[in-house]
Amino acid sequence: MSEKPFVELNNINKSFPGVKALTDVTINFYRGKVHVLLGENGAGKSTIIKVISGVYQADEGILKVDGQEEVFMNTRQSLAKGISVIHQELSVIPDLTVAENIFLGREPKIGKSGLIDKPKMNLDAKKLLESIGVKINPKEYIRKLNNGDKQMVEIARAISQNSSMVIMDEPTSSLSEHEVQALFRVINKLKSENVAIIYISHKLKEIAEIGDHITILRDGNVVKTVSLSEITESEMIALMVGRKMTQFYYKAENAIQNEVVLEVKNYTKAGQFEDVSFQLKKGEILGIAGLVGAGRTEVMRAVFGADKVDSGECIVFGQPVKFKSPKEAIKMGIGLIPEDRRNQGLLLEKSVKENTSLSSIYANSKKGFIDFRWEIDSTLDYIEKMRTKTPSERAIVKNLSGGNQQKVVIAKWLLAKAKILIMDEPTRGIDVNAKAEIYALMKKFVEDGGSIIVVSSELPEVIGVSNRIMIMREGKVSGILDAAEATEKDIMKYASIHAGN
Amino acid sequence: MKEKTATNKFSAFARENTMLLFLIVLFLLALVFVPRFANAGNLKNVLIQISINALIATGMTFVILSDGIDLSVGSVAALSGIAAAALIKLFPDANILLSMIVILASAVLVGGLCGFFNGFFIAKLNVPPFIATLAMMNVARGLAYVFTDAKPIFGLPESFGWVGLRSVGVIPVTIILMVLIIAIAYVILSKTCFGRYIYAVGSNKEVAKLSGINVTKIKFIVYMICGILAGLAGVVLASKLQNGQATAATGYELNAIAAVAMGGTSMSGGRGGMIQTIFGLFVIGIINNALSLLGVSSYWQTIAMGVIILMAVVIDQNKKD
Amino acid sequence: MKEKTATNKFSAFARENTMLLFLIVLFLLALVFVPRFANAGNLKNVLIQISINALIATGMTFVILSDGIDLSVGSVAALSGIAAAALIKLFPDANILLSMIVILASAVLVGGLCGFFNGFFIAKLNVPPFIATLAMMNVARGLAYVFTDAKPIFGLPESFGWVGLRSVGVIPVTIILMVLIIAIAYVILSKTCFGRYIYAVGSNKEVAKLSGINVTKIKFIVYMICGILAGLAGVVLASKLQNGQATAATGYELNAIAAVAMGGTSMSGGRGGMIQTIFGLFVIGIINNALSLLGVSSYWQTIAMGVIILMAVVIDQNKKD
Amino acid sequence: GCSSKANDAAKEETTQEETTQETTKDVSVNDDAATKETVSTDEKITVGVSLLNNAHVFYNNIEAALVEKAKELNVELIIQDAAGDANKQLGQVQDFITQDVDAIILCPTNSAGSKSMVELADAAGIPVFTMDVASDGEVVTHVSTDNYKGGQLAAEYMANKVLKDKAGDVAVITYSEIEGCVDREKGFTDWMSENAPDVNVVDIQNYSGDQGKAAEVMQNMLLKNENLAAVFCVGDPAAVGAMSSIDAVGKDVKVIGFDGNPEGIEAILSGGNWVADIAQDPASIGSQTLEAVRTYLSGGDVEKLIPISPTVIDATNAK
Ligand SMILES: Nc1ncnc2c1ncn2[C@@H]1O[C@H](COP(=O)(O)OP(=O)(O)OP(=O)(O)O)[C@@H](O)[C@H]1O
Ligand SMILES: Nc1ncnc2c1ncn2[C@@H]1O[C@H](COP(=O)(O)OP(=O)(O)OP(=O)(O)O)[C@@H](O)[C@H]1O
Ligand SMILES: [Mg+2]
Ligand SMILES: [Mg+2]
Repeated sequence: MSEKPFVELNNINKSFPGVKALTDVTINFYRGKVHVLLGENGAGKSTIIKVISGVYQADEGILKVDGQEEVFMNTRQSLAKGISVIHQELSVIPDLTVAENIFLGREPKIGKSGLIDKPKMNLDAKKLLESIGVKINPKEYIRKLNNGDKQMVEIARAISQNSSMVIMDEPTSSLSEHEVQALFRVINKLKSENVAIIYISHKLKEIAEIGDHITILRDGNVVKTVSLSEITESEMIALMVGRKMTQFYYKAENAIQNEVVLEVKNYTKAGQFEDVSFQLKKGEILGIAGLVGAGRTEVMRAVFGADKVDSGECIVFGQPVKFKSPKEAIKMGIGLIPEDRRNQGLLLEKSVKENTSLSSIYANSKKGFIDFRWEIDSTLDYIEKMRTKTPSERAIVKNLSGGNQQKVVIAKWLLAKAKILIMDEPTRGIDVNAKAEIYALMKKFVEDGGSIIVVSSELPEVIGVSNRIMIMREGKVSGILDAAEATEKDIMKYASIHAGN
Repeated sequence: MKEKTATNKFSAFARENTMLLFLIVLFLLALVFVPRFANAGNLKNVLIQISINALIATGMTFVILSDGIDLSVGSVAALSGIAAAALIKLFPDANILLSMIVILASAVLVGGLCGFFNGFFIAKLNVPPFIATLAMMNVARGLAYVFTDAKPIFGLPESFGWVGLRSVGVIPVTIILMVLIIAIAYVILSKTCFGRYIYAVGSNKEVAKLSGINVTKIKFIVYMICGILAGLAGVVLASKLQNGQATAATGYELNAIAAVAMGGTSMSGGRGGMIQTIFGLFVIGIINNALSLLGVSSYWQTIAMGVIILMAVVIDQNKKD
Repeated sequence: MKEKTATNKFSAFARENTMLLFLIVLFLLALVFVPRFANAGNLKNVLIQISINALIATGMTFVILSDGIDLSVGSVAALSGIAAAALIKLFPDANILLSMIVILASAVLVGGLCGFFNGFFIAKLNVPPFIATLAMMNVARGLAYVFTDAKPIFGLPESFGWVGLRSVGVIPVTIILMVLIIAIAYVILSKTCFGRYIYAVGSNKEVAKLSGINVTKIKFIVYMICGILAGLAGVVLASKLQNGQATAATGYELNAIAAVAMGGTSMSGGRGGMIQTIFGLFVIGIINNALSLLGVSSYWQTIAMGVIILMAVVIDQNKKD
Repeated sequence: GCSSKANDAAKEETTQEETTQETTKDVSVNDDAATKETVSTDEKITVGVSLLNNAHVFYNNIEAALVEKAKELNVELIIQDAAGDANKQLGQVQDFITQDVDAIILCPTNSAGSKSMVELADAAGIPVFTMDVASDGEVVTHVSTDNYKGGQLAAEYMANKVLKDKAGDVAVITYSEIEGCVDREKGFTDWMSENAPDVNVVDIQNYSGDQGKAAEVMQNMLLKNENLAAVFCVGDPAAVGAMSSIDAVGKDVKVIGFDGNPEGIEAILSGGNWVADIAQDPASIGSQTLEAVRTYLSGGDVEKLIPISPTVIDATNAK
């Protein structure tokens, strides 16, 4: 590391009302290297990124770019200095097309006229997307894409800016294995072009595969910066959590009973999924695997009554049901943790308390009048049980870190006493420690007589927590495996389009 | 050191409650500089003068919190007032009780029906609130003209004026009604599940739906409430003015929205409430009264009103930084 | 089989373009059932009749796409018209060129200034658009009254009427101006970066900001454009009526918003555009013209307008299911 | 001044009598003459004035006359604008009572609605005078133009001086939201149907007080009625709008306006299609009302009704 760093952070401090997000953070980032930031949810990773890119300004400390001291007031200024960011929260504009999003702010123009050269823009976008190995129509509106594709568009935009530094804040949280590999090829290409890369992820395997250096953060402090070759996975975990973790996946083996609590027969919705049938037993965790866009989310929403189905039956606790709305499903004891927590899971502008109690407030009310004591007590109870990191139960969830937001969503359903929990990508963006806690919660949930369907694109996770695994491909069920025997390879075989028939 | 915390506390309080401070400053200024403002009779007048807007703005608070808007309130008020006036003419010797029944029934039926249609188009057929209520604004106003041929319905029995003109003891019935409605609305919005659901729907419909809230129903009810309160405002107005008229309450929608929005309730729903609306009502009411007592020309009143509303909101906005 | 694809194609087209179909049906109905509607002179009239609203609605399209609203356009139009009338009185022998300079200058200066203030409060001081422009609505209207003392400014030189009353060949200048402005607006919104940025800001301000768009600047410009176009509408109106009057263009903000929104542009920004606004303008213009030609009483016209707007939007909305 | 109420005298009388009977039950209305304190002729008095709508020149002219006269009579005026809103007007009356004025002058926003305002003032012992629009409440005196009569005058002028052989197609641009304007329309159409059987009123359209709308309405009228000979506009703003459309197509359709505003007079003098205007006399309305106030407060007697006659202005007498 004799070379001069591209970005230097010197004793950066940053506070929010009630939270000290960063304390004396000092890190150097070098060209041609992938520098990983690792830490629990709320450790301050995204805050570092936002200070570097000018979304926030540091309270104290010095930021140097290319040896020059800088205080960026907005992302335009950081972009001008060659810093591109893929933010943790999807930041694409739903009402613009793919190509328009990629070139937003840098549109190719016809001569000097100010008119956009649309054909060139679409062509460039197409080439760019192909070069990173994805097939997305550049003229499609973003709002029509699934989250994985949206993420790829963001990646395409960041690399097309020809920056000296590309920052990726959990770029893979909504990507499937195939796309992750495509991303890694891109990263390696950027490295070879001497671009500095900051990479944030909670997936330790990925980190080991792609990283050069790693900085581990805890509660806004830098714990250690080392070369990745000098550290093991368990050391990383120990450093970030502050203690050793003995167990990771908690599988409830003996909870399964014979009672079928949920049965779906021949669920079909034109263009989304076809002939989907499965059973869920009491005390069982059913994993659902598949590639992005396989239709898992759509099936789950339909089961929950959020969308209509064209045909098929659903039997809940032995009773045939036709839910017209989630309200009816909830009454029967079903809860859904949606994959997009920011737009579907949380009232971002509302407090932890209001979000936690939302689905159970009526059941615990006195003739429709809110029981405020109950609300505070039960929220505090779950904050403690789930170790949610929040200044208080009155904090606005928007200001919580991503992982802690997810905990609030889960708490909502636990509090609502759901007997069947549908969890769509429940650990997306969640740190290892919190993951383990969530798995433990899941275990406890089924042991107490609940049942869970868990949709996940992380194969180790599906295998690790489920009793059985259903795999979907292009809207159809392509196989159901016993988790005890399933391997990642088996699942991929059923999930991938080229396999079989 | 102690002093400093006191100052800090005060400045924290001030930052949180700029609108309250603005109101207090406004009130003190009026007390000092506006002759006869401090008069007990005048303070009562201020309350009476804001009462019609208060009823409409209360309904509007529900609608705006749910991320909607209702432009039809003025027209609905006029139509309800006309209905009440037309109905009471059938009972020339009505006593107060009968009059009140007629008044309430007209408000609930006409206002409720208009609200029902608004709710139906918005909640069931997904028509944007702006369009649905704009259409209702035209339809209700048009019906009011058709029904009356633009002539006021007058010669109403004495008892019809009870709610608008008389007092219980020293307190005008209108003020009692206003306080009652505001209090109920406050309780509903901040103490009940239904109120919480309105905030949830206003914050994010999709999340509300997935959390088991019947979004359609909430929206429906919210427009019904707004319609009924607009109807109530209309009949109180008719009672106060002893007639029902098609031109009544023209433009009141903007007054009501202004009161709601300037108090600090977000126009895109989910944030704010009755406290904010009360501030808005008082700020607007006091400015109107003070300028009128000062004898400021109506042109300058219009301008001053604009400037002061803006000032209040700018100050309120900047605390958030 | 071929037939079926044709039908399918048609029904797909119909689903995508309900507003166009609605307009065509409306037009055909008017052709058949409204005497003299088909008259070339009348079709010209329709265009002239929508022209003022078209200018305002074009500016409003920019504002609404950026997730804003401008309630001040009517007042700003009146104030600009007054400025133009007052200014031209200084040049009693003005030729057409001078008149046009005066007219344009008034629109740009007065409208631009009002838009500047709107933009300043909204973009810089974060005042909600509804409040900021409501305040401007009051202030501009108040100034218009103060300035004229509610008396129309009349006795303007003949040449002042060129833009509002005269024709180039057979085509009235007003229509030419309208087409020109709409065309420019269309190009800006759909072909330029600036236009894309407006959609981006309206779609999601946060993300737009992260993408390096100067959101403050975009909002600023959008309100300036809206102000200038409102000013232009005001001076054209003054030219047409050969006077400047403080009451002019009262309530035009709602007409303009109705045209924008009923065409299908989302009131919360990001979606829609000039094509939609043009539909809205024509639907409203044709209904007004047809009802008037049919001699429907004004009260029923109001009602019919409400109902038809609602119908159009309901049909348009349902395609999305 | 598009806003007076032209009841025929009989109707108005009965209404007021009913009113009296009803109200005496509760509030003392009529006997304020007995309780009133008289003021000497030169002592300064304060008078609250609430005008119907300052957006109309007519009321500004009344206001100007009031201000002028106030200097002469040593009166302090507090002038407010109700902006056409009865509720706002009621608030202004309340404010006047707070301010303890000696008398109140109202241009009521509507007849029936002003009754409660008059009662409030009476209860506070403050005499009320009305201008332009009569009140259903018991007031000291009412000063106004007769709008219905004005409409008749317009019809008469049109039939006799504008149309050939007292025959032809004519139209009316009315203002349906305002009672006084509807009365003008009625006066016009009634006179025509009674006195000019060959004149056809072929079209009546509303301009809602908006010049721009008046221009549109006129455009459509011209298209619809090819033989249109003349239009009666119930207000000068309507006539301004109509003229712009008539001029634009260059048709020979004559216009008669109503208000007597300067722009109308100028147009008549310029010899275009705007041939006549029914003029009210806002200045007299204002000054005569204030004189009545002064007289009454000094203990003198005033007439219950002071009519101000509308007059016809045409090229022969315009100035
Ligand atoms: N705008 C804000 N206002 C208040 N607190 C904030 C804000 N942004 C972040 N925080 C707080 O700062 C701390 C650090 O948050 P940050 O988003 O940097 O965490 P993170 O390491 O990125 O976590 P995750 O892995 O969950 O994304 C958290 O406690 C968070 O609640
Ligand atoms: N808003 C949308 N508009 C159009 N198509 C969509 C939309 N959302 C999803 N789809 C498509 O519907 C199909 C099913 O998507 P869905 O999100 O259910 O898949 P999934 O298996 O849950 O994948 P993921 O891993 O992304 O959650 C995909 O082909 C996807 O592209
Ligand atoms: Mg983060
Ligand atoms: Mg999914």
